[in-house]
Amino acid sequence: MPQTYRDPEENLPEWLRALRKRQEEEAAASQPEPPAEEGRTEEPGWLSEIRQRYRTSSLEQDAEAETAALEDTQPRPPGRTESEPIQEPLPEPEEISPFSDSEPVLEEAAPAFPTEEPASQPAFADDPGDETSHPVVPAFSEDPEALGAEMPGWLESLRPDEGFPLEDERSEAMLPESGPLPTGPLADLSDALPASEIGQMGKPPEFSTRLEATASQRQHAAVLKELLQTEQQSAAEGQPPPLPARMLGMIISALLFLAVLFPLLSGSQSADRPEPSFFPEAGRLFNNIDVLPAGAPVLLAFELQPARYGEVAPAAAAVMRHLLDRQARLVFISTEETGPALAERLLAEQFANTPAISTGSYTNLGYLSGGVAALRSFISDPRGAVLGTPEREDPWAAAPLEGIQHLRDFALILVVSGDADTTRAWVEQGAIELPGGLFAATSAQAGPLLRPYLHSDPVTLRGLVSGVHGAVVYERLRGQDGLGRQYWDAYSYGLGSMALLILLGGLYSRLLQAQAEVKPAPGGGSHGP
Amino acid sequence: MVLDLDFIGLLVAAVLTLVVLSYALGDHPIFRFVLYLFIGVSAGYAAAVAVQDVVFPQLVYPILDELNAAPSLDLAELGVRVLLVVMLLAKLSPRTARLGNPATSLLAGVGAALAVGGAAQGTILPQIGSAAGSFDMASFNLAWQGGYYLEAIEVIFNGIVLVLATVSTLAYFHFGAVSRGKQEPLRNLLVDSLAWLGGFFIAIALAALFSGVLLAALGALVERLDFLQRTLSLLLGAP
Amino acid sequence: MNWRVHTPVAAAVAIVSGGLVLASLLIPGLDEARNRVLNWAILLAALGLLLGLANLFRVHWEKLRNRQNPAYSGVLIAAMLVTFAVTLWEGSRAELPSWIFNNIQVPIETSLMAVLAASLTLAAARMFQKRSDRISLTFGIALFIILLGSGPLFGMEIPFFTRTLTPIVSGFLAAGALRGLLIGVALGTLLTGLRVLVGADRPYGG
Amino acid sequence: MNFSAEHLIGLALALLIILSFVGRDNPRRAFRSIKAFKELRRSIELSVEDGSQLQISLGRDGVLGPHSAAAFAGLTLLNQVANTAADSDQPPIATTGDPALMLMAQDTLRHAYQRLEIPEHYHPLLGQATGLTPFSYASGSLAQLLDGSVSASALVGHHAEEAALISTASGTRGAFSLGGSPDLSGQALLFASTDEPLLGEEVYATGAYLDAGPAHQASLRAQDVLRWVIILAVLITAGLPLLEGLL
Repeated sequence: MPQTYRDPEENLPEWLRALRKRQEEEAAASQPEPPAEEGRTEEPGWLSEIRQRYRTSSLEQDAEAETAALEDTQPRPPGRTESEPIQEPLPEPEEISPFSDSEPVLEEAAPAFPTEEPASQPAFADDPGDETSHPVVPAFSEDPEALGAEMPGWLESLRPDEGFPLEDERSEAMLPESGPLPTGPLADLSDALPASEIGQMGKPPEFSTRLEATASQRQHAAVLKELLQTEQQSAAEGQPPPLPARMLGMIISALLFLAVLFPLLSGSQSADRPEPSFFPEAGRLFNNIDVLPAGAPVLLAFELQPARYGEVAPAAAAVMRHLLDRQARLVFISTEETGPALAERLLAEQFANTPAISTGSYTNLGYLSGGVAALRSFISDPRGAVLGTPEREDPWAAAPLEGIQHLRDFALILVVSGDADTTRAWVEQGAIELPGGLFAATSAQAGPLLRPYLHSDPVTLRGLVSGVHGAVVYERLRGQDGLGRQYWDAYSYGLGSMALLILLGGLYSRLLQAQAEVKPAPGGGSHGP
Repeated sequence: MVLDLDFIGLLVAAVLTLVVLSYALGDHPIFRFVLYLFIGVSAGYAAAVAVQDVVFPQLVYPILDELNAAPSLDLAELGVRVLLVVMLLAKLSPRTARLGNPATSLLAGVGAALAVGGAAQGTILPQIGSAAGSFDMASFNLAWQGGYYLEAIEVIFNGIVLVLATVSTLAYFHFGAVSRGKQEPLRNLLVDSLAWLGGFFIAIALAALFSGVLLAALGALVERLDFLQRTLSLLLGAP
Repeated sequence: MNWRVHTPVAAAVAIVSGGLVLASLLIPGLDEARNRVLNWAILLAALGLLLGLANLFRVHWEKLRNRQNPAYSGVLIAAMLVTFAVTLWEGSRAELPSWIFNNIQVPIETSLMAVLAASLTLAAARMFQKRSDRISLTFGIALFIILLGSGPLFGMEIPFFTRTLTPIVSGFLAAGALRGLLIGVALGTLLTGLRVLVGADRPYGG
Repeated sequence: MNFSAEHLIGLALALLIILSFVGRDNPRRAFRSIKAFKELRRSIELSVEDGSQLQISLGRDGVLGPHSAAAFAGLTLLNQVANTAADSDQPPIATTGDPALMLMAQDTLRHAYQRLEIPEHYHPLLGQATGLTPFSYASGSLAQLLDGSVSASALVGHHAEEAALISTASGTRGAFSLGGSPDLSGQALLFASTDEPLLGEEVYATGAYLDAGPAHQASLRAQDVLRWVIILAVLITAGLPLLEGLL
């Protein structure tokens, strides 16, 4: 049986361990002395300084250290360092991108290592195998030379001479057991924690103390916590989170599950249902479908992933049932790999007995790979977009689709989606080609985000049904019961328990927090997900 | 006893559902096992669908057609596609990875262009345009002419709140400030005041969005527990 | 200087292809060229999934070889290869791939989403342990109001919340801020995208 | 005048170019404090010093999705982190659900190692696709967190509800977590479940706040200018019908 909790070192992938080993061997071979003391010839200056900083005590900062710690929440002004005057610029390169950051950065710091590179040979033409011999090839910095050599400005601003809280006499008191750690990564590190906080950190806190801390504690103790966290990680992982926190997680999960299960097991269907008149966006969708002529081609962009299937199915099924009752010709498309399969699943689960479905009188255009790019391509030219099927059939050859040249030739476009983004992508990319806008049946989470589009000018989203709630509204509009009704009571009990649990759980958390503020807490991790 | 594939599938789905839901009570090795199973299955499925729906029709079939002397694409287009694919495959090894940069740069360029176009055309301009409806002037005129002055003022008030929420939210994120040496940088009074107000509106908007995610997850939970309950009923032979 | 020296082809490809696609969105008549470029990108993205598959295989093969939670990595590799082979061979709509999809992938994924109901409830309850600032407090109060009005609680609707207060909070007060957030995110997108299009950002390697 | 997308993009481009040169040496220019970036810096530093591993989660999809720009912001973060921490005991690891983004993350890391003159220490598996779909990507990152091999997570990129699996597990393991996503639903849940959330458009400010270069800072300043242009446009668009109605 594999171990559940392991030491982070132990859990390092083998390739990373091998890398580390190689790194250590090389370091041992080339640097017999500790790097911070000797200063590696290959080590960039900024890294030496970081190492040096954590090994050097400074006695001169208390109040200033606090200020400086706050100061690093902002980037330094563009193109300069606060600590250093602008230095002599390096010679202007012959050709420079207008967006190259070479000027300011080069002004700030001279390269720590030489950047002798071929002046004109394109990297693409270089022998790839030779790439290790080229010292500076930035990934996407604006000026590779400068970035390669300089210490990031924000890091520079934290150097000892600029007031970053360094190790001082408080550090020993803060560290576990008031003594230097004999081994491990914390062996010679320190931190800056105000004396007022020391009492709370007097003994080694548990790994999960972080979440029990107040904002103030967190602000001041962030560094020490990070250090302790790593140091004690393996030990803490072997221990369960504190009982109160574990209990909270378990109680919330158990109560929520029970609240949802109760109406399902009892078969209750008595919960109040929402009044459709309060949801005009659902009414607009209903009205537009209700006037469709028989055989009208309707495009369903089935942008669904399995995670959202269960929740979106009631709303999608309610609208699709209406479409099938109006004898619309359904055409499915999806930019999600799983969209076509989920469309088939919904058809099989809910509409297997409907004549149009059982006889296969619908078209599944399949999956459009390429995200927004593919969508853009499809919207501007549906027929030209790549729509391969394994059988290499031309889906557009079927009689009902013969007349479709443009997207606007569809009588109605419905986006069935689990999130607002895919619906937004359709709305945004189709803003020009679809002046009439489109409709959507989505997850509850997309609802708030799509509302602004319902009122945009020109109107890009004309109607919307979202979540189980939307399904119930639509079913009421149609006077039919469906999945929405089936789930509604459980949903209602789940909603009630969620509101209650958040309120009571929040109060309980505050109580725990208040206790932790009064006396040092042994831990405060959470339990469960 | 003959077990048909559908029935086994139902059992498998029910067991997997139970294992994953049990994670809510705490992590355990069986959950991890299911997690890795899921990663494997979903990766295999996604890659196969992509190959089947895109790579075959866009690349493999045209090459086969070309080899069979029945070209379905012009040679230059096919050549570019093959070249791009070879470049991308060069990314498999660190030694040849740089050869593939043009292929990834094409993706980056196209992605950036679509993002820029979508943001400007699809979001910023329509959302500015939608501000025109902030004040429901039709309702205002109706109320005013009918002597419902309080309602008319309410319409105006609503519009002001709507516009203020948008403006203050935008102002909240204003990044520029004046450096004050060791102290925190300061924004100007107008921006700071608007930003203070914007904080409230942002919190409310985030709460609305968070509730949406909560309700979506609740919907999924209801569906799963309903599925488990129905499966159990089926197994127990209940009607 | 350097981008020209080191990444002339890559940067040029990004700028030209991106510029063309962007221009085609704004200027009519470039549709054909745009669709051609988009199709190349689509092909590359699809092929990328195979590279992703190779990456996953390699990570877990290493783990398997080094007996680092080998059972987990073993099941991942086996599931991945079997699903890939079966789906590719039979087609995604065939019986066996559909069975795997409908009875393994969908239940697990939907259940993970369902688990979020508990974990997000817990996260919301515990948020005040992390932060108790003005925005968090407003968030908590607004969330509670919205939940009370999102439907009937334990079967009973509270009309004051469902019809009055919650629509004001989630529909009216949030609407303006959502518009602001959407515009703000779009602004960030616009500028970040432009940085790539002019070659100032080169996330495609140098 | 009718303000169209061409005008908006042209204005943004012009501002980006002009502000790359104008006013960047003004010592009084700064950006407001954002606590999340401060904590992120600490985490980066500590990963250098204490051997803890920083996981940069770049998101569920990216390059061809509507949120490619956020993925690029995540890559900027990765670049800056790698500049600092590539040489540490446990170098930063990048995870994503988008293979194309994985390739870019690998490129970013590879070049960081080259810059630091330790190209032999680079390994392609430092950039991983932990899954090829959103939830499987989150599951892969979750598994890494549960295994205890990661001590801090920065989620910068397109994340939606699946990110809660990562952020809540981070809380469980006591790992520091920071989150920013262009997906507003994702943002809301990261707000509730991470230690340090990045709100709204702050995710795009990553480069400027981590000193990735003047173009990043110029673009943030351009964003500010455009912000007020848009505010003005909103006020005019909303106010005109009101004035017409009242007059």
